[in-house]
Amino acid sequence: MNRNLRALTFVMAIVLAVTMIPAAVAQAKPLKIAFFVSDLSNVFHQAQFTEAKKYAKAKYNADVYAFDGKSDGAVMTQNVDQIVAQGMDMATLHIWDGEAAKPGILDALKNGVIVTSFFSPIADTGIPTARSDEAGISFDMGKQMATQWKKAFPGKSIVMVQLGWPNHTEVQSGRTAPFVKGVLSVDPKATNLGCQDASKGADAAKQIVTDLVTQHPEVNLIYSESSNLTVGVMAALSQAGRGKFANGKPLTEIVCSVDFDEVEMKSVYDPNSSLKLSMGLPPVETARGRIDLMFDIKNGKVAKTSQPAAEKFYKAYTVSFWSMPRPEAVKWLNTQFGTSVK
Amino acid sequence: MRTNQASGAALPQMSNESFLTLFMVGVLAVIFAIACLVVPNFFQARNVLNIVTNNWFIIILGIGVTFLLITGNFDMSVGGVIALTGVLSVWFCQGANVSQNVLANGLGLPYILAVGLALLCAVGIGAINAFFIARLKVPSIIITLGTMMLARGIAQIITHGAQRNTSLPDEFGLVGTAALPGTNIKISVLVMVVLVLLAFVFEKMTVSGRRIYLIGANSEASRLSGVKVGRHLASLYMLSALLAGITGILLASEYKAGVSNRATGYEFDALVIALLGGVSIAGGFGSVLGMFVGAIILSVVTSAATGLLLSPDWQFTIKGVVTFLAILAQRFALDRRK
Amino acid sequence: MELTDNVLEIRDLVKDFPSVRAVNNVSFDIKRNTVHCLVGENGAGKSTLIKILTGADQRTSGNIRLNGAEYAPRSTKDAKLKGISTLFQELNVVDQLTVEENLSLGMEDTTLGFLRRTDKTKRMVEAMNSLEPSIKPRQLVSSLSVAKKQIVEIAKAVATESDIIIMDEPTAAISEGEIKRLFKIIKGLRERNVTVIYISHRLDEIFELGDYVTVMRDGKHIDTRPISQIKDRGELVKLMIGKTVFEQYTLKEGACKDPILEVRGLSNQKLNDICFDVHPGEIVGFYGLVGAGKTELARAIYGADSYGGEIRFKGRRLPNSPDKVIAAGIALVPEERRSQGLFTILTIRSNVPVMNMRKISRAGFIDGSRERKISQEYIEKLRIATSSMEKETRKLSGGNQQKVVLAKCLFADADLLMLDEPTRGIDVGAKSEIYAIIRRLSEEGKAIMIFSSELPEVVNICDTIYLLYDGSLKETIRNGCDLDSEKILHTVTGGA
Amino acid sequence: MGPVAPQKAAWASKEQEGKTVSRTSQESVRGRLERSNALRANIKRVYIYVFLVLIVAIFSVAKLGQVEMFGRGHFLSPNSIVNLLRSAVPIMTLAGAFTLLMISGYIDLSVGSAMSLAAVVFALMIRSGASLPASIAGVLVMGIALGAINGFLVMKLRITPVIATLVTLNLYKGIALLIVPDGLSAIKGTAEAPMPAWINDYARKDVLLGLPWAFYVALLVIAALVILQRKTIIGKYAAAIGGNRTAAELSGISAVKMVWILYAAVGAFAALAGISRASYMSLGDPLSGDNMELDCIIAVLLGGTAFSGGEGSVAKTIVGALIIMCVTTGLMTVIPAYWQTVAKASVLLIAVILNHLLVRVKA
Repeated sequence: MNRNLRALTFVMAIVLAVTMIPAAVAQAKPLKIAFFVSDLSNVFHQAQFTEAKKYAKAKYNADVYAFDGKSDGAVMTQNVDQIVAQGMDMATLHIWDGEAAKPGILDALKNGVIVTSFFSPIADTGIPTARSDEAGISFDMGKQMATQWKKAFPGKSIVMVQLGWPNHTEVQSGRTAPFVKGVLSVDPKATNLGCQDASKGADAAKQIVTDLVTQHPEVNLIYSESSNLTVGVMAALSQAGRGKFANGKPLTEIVCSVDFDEVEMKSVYDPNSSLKLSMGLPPVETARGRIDLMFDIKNGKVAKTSQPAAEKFYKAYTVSFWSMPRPEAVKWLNTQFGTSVK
Repeated sequence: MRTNQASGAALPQMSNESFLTLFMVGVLAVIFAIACLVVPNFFQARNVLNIVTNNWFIIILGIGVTFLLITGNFDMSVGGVIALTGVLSVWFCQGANVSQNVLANGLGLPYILAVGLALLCAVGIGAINAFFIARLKVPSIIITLGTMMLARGIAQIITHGAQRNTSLPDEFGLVGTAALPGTNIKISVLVMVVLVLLAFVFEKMTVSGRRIYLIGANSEASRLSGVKVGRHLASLYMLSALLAGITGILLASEYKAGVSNRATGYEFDALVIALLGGVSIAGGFGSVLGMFVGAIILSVVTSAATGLLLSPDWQFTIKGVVTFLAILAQRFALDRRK
Repeated sequence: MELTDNVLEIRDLVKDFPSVRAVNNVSFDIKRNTVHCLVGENGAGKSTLIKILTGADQRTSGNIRLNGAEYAPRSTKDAKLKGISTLFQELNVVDQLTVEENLSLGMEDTTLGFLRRTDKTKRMVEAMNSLEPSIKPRQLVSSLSVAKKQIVEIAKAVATESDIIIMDEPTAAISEGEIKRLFKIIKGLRERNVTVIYISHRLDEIFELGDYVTVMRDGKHIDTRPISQIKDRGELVKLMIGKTVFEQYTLKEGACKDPILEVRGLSNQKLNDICFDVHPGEIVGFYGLVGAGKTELARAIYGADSYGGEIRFKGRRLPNSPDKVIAAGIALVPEERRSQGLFTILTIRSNVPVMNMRKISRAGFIDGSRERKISQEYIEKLRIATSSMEKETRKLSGGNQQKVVLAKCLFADADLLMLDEPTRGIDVGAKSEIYAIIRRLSEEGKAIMIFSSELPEVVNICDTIYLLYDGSLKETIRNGCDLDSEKILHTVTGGA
Repeated sequence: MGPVAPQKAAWASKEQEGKTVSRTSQESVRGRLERSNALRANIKRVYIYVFLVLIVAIFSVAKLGQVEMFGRGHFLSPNSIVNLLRSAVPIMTLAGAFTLLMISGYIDLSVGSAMSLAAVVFALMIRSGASLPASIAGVLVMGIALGAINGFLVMKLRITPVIATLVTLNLYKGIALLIVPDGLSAIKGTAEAPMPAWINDYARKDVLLGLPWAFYVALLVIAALVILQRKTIIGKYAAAIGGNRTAAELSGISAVKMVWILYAAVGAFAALAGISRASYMSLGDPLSGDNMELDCIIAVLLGGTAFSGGEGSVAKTIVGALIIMCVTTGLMTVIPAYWQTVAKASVLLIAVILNHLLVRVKA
């Protein structure tokens, strides 16, 4: 016991020694911004964060830190509580369970942190929200696909399926539901097989589509709700001998995706591939918008909180074989992702 | 299944291993029959083929995991190794200084060299496992969970937590997507079939294969009978990592991307199919063939659940329940036999 | 009820194992408040009898009465509750607990589950310290030597308030001083209304300590007598080993060859400066009691344990790892066949060729037909009783299991074969078959080392016998010349 | 055969020499061993604290250029400490009971899933109008049942602990997922069935020094566990079973019963962790306990509990749990998020190596 006590004293001594180290005199400290992303492993969020970091440093001399939610509600909630603990001055949230995070947000507001939300408004906290108009694009894609299918096969009824996150409220309201609405707006009799869970990634998506096209070969409109799932979907289709277009005309199905990127670019404008549309989420625009919104509050242009909460929409794009010419898409991609596609 | 019939002929003297494999084949038949009755369009050649080919990656992993399980050890690092080798193969291959995007730049090595180096790194992870388990005698489950995190962590650092998928040479996507001439069967599936056959031959017909069983049956007796237990375990860990590495290369090639969170949870899937196939951690017991049967069982269940358009929660739970029941059934079947 | 004179009455006790009748119709009484010694060669049935008394094994038939009441314990715990506690041979202390905690383990005084320090613990500590004052109650058991661990265990059994304490070779691993103190305690127990059943191979102890002695041989009860009625050690030894066993050995004459194995100054934690030679065609026996260092010697030569000193085999220094030793031409039949020799869940066919896979394989591939042929050959050669070579070895009887282990070692084509307790727990028929095999091998020119704690076995087949005591070689005997069983027993039981 | 008699004479003299030599060498070896054991024991006693101090020290100076000492955002600022302790509640609760199980030589990989299931059931009960005590009691009973199932599989059916609990890991998680209705990611307030706001009083509301009830409850049960381990027969029997099961059973201890109880206890603690997680988040997330088993193992190993059982300390496990929390939260703004996995893996590997070097004291 005595030895434990001695050990403890030793420990305390070191703690004291450490805390006695004179703090380096702080110079003009840059502002610190907590940049939440639901999952850093997603390309779009990755690019968003990279841009935000660059942009905030250049324009506002602010440091941006990624608060990675790891697709885990609990982590996101804990991250909200970290805003104050880590000494952030501003935070732009991207969380799934607003209700859970509310106490943390109120606490941050109380501590003078500027808090905004991205993607979804948060309960009754009244903080401004920056979001992309995903629902509009999803509806548009559904509508375009249904129209093109009916044009090619007027007699064949539409059977659609979605792959993504069926249990996720925001994906549901921003992607799955409006897409279905868009299809039904063209063909009210279309069958919907529902949203399949591909949250595990490309391999899961591939397996599901392989099984689906074997057991439900009638499927003809497929919404792959994320670019990393799309690779799996297309792989499965090609394995089943599908996934093809005949010179711009559908054969067996039409596929659309989200997060238009360099890889999808090739397929969408390939007249022989059935991947024909993608929701272009612009990381650069979104990241800048999220940063700017916070500084708008700081400069008094936007209220810190308001009822109902202020919402600012960022444009998302329907990248489509039919409605967006290729050069335009190339330009868009190169600006948004810093790529050099020709 | 052919061999099962062979051992079935010698019914009175059937070993527990063949008994269990046969038992699980029976379970498979029952589940398949139920699926055919319940799921529309389930009973067709195309679908049966899917069931076998869908899980090629888990089956390749299962080979190494099965061998180790027979010796009484776990390998939970395989999922991490897949992610790591995939990411490495991409990074090595990406063009050097081609873009201002950090994630688009790599080392610009030729594909073959990139693959070779990535596989070498995979074997390195296996060597870390081997060192801790065979030399320091640390329980395998803990150390391989650690190296799983380590491998995945390195992959995350290289990809900044996301993936690398740009500025890749065309030949990168070749191995993963090419099909056998005249069919839809991918090279990956062929690799799986070849590896399973090789593993079966290795396990049943070679001296090294026999030693896996000896170590599992009685590691002390093996040592006293002149088996170099430590060295053998070490090479099995490296083999398992190599197989995971090959899987990682194939998956990266198929999707033309090195994703840091690829294959999350595959180590559990590989373990589950081995258990379903009657491989026993008590050691000295089980076979690659059994693992294959286990994989098919799980594949049938998954495929049927997709066909029924069940909610993901049900799919997960059904898989959980099936494994639970299968493990219980095996235990009772074996107890009854004694 | 008036307590009877006999605390324990055993009547017609029988215990059958699949291949042997270990206890054969045994009947005798144990008088209250005495020290009752139980003696007999290894395999005489003592251990089985004890196991039945302590509830670790169940009898086949027969009757035991404890204090006049029917006694049939279902478990060790049950036996303890009924008043019989046991001091087992294996070390049954928990290394990670302190001495005090070990003493009270399972008998704690508690309030609502909280441990209390009561007089009971104090008494136990006192009992222990009267045996060995140097052990501190707060010390971790892992820091104690084997002997001191044994003392802790003894103290624990002594401190239990039981009618009967069974002690199975309590002095096998402890020093002289400790033994003296233990005896004092045991003698004190008599006054505390405790009966002690005492098992030991050291006959002096029996004369010093015992009131009564029961002799067993081959599972049968031979005699129970007050010690005072036994003249000397010689008489006891005669009772124990019978008379017939020494006559089979026929003197061998061989040409003097260079030694195949030379051991010089072999020492490690258990062994003390051991030197000897073994020649081709010679059968060498190492005889000693449990704990004398036989197994340790075999394992050191085999490279399974580390050692100091030098071992040369065929003139070359022997490497220190089993695989290389096997490659050099030595094979070992280990002491614990189930845990060290046999792959119990594998078939006979997969067990036999294990030590020499090269012989049944080509380029790393196993030649299945050759494997089967060889397995069949050995099944016939060693007359292993089985319905098929595909039978799992755990389903075989002890004797047949041992034959499989033997087959495994024979197949290794070794020039030197070491056998550690080759016939332990094996019935008489199988025993003589194994002896015949050993003799045949020696005639083929192989060198053979037998490590045994059964004197008849050693005397029966060995040309040279080394006596081991406490890790040291005590004496060398050329069989057929100066054999005196009483003197041998005297030496290995620690007599000077 | 060999000339036996002369050799015997030669041995006699040799024996004398050898004995004296080996005696002294044996003694010096023993002395060295004792000294190294003593050193090892001393290091073992304090290393976990030193480890914690080092980590705290590193994180304290890591951002000195950016933040003031003890200022907002500093690792040792009051807010940061409160936050760290608050988020450490579930892992501390889980790892505490987990230690006892590991001491007895067994493992439970299903703790995380049991915790998730408890969180879901707790949220469901609160939302459907049950009172707080009733919900807590109900969930605890369920937790005990979940643990008892593990105990049954392991102790009665004798399925290897790793495998049995791996299977129940999937099973419990599956049930938790099933309870949550389709289209929702968790049991949370909806328009028709709102979640009472007081649900997060337990794990959020400041009762003392900025910390909520959940923290003090966790502290209390951990204290109880520490006492249980050190002062009661449960702790002692767990160590005895883990150290030498045969010896324990021969001493009349029923290992089956004992370990079964420990499994049930781990279940109960998982339930408690689930309750505080659900209250903290105001919802029941069926994935909230994912990967918790890994953190538990790291904490327990860091705390110096032997892999094979027999020894360990609940108190040190708690320090281990704090170290993990320090690493996860302390690293957040110091290094990029994607370095975290490697950091955690390194901590685990360090724990394993330390464990290897320190736990085995040679006799």
